[in-house]
Amino acid sequence: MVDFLNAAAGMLLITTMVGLCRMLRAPTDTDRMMTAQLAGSGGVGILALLAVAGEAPPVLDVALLLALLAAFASVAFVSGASTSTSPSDRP
Amino acid sequence: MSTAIALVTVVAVSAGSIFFLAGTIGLIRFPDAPCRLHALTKADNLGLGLIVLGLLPQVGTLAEALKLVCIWLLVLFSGAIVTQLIAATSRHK
Amino acid sequence: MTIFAACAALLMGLGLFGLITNPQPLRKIVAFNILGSGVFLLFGIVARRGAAAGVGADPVPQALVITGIVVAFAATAMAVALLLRLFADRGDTRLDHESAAGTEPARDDCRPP
Amino acid sequence: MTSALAFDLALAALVLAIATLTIAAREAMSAVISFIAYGLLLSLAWVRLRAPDVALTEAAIGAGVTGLLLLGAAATIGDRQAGAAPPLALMLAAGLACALVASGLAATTLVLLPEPAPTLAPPAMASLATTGLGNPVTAVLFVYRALDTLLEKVVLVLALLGVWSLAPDRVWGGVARLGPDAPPRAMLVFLAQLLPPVGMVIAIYMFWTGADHPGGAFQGGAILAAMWLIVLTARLADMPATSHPGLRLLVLAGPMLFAAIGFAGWALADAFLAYPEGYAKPLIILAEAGLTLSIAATLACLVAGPATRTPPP
Repeated sequence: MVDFLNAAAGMLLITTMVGLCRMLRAPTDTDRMMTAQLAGSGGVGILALLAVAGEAPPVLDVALLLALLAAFASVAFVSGASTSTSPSDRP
Repeated sequence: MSTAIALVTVVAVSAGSIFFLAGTIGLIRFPDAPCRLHALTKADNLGLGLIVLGLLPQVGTLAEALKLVCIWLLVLFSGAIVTQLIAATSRHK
Repeated sequence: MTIFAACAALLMGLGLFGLITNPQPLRKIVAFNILGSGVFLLFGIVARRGAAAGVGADPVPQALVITGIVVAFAATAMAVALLLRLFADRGDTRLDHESAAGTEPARDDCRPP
Repeated sequence: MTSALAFDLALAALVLAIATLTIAAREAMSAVISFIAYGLLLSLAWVRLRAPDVALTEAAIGAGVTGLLLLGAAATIGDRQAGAAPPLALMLAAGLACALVASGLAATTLVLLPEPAPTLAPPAMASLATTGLGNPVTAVLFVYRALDTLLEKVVLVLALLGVWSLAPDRVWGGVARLGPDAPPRAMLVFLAQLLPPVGMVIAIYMFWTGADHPGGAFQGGAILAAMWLIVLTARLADMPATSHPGLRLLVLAGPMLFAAIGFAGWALADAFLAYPEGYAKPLIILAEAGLTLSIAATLACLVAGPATRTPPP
């Protein structure tokens, strides 16, 4: 079971991160945000799998924190992106 | 009984991973923003949901199980809102 | 563990390379953070090697890394603030201005415009 | 075991790949976004190194708050008028030098580290029983190296002083600007109403569980700071002026409380930052509570930057 969960975590890691590398090269703002969102939930999934595979309950807390901050990063990105598209905002 | 539980875990986690894979492929291959969002939300909600469902029988305590469900709910809520935000941003252009 | 040790060494090399070759100060700050994270990862290796007495990793290097991450953030915030002020005053972020020291009078914010 | 090894290999390769992308990215914005992804991967690496405390800190501060800071800077500055890239010969020379440094470090870490590894884990675990704490990392931070932790808070305050003093004189003590001037989207406002209550519960949980399990003041404080920044970005509340006495008190309260407990140690126990017998855990939790709030305020102010508008009358 541990091997299976580790393998699933590895597959998730490779899937989301390959998607990430691919998207960083041909980006529009919205594509980047979607990729960030996918990487965030992928990371949460990987951490949950690792927590159960390694029987380390604290790792679930890391997953919880990441779930919270994934949304935060997207918000930061939305406001950052709208700053960069409207030049009049700049000081 | 334990074989049945293990089977549930294997099936659900595999299905979740497949949703993540499909979501990533969709994100790379689909032509425009709404299509890509469609692919992304499947990975977010169903992929993570199935993985959490598969992990639930494996955790030791009720608190951990609740925490797993909380993680999924949190991603579900914030994912739904963030997806709306992304859609609004993409339509703005 | 050896995998992450090699990874930490390579990260430090990469960070150093970026710090030297990237012309933009903001990119230099990012590169510096990567360099720092390589050093932290090395501490993590030391901590993991020191696993004993029923804990997975030696807590002392872990505590040092936590302190280090916070201090690195403070330094990054300071550097970014300096950079943004430079940008606000001059409209660019070049660090190699010949004129900055002597020929161009420094703008003074105290005086009313 | 082999599956774990394969996972580690993939993770290390991806960390290096993302770091390379970050260094080599063409635009500043791409570099910052890949840096955030890099922080996420790095916290996975910390989990694999059995250091969940550090993984939490890296995810919250390394990726989350630093990422926001750099995103804001990249959005303001962009790629305009940066200097030219150095000539190819210099690039090659720098690459060679860095490759030498990296291989030297790799050789050192792989071959020259002493065997058996020196460890302070047994004494740290032995002193754990006398404090009543369950998390050895918190015990090290607040008992064994408490002076470091105190001075680190002072460093945070000093950094904030430095950032604030970069404000032009005419807006000294004014209000920092965060995010665009345009009114926020309704969905952003909704998220900023929904997420902070959840985040505050998680932050308090993180601080409270820190005594016995991975977590603590840094992580809780970073989450609180992130939640405050969401509220500020959505314009649900205004950033207080940097001259606001309440804000300044909030920034200083934690370090001052910690220092006061330290001085009390002189009177009640036998040394600075020593805890009287049997009161170690409550005192540490009290100090951590103050520090959590102060760290949250300081981190948020550091991200918001110096004042850009005149203070409200």
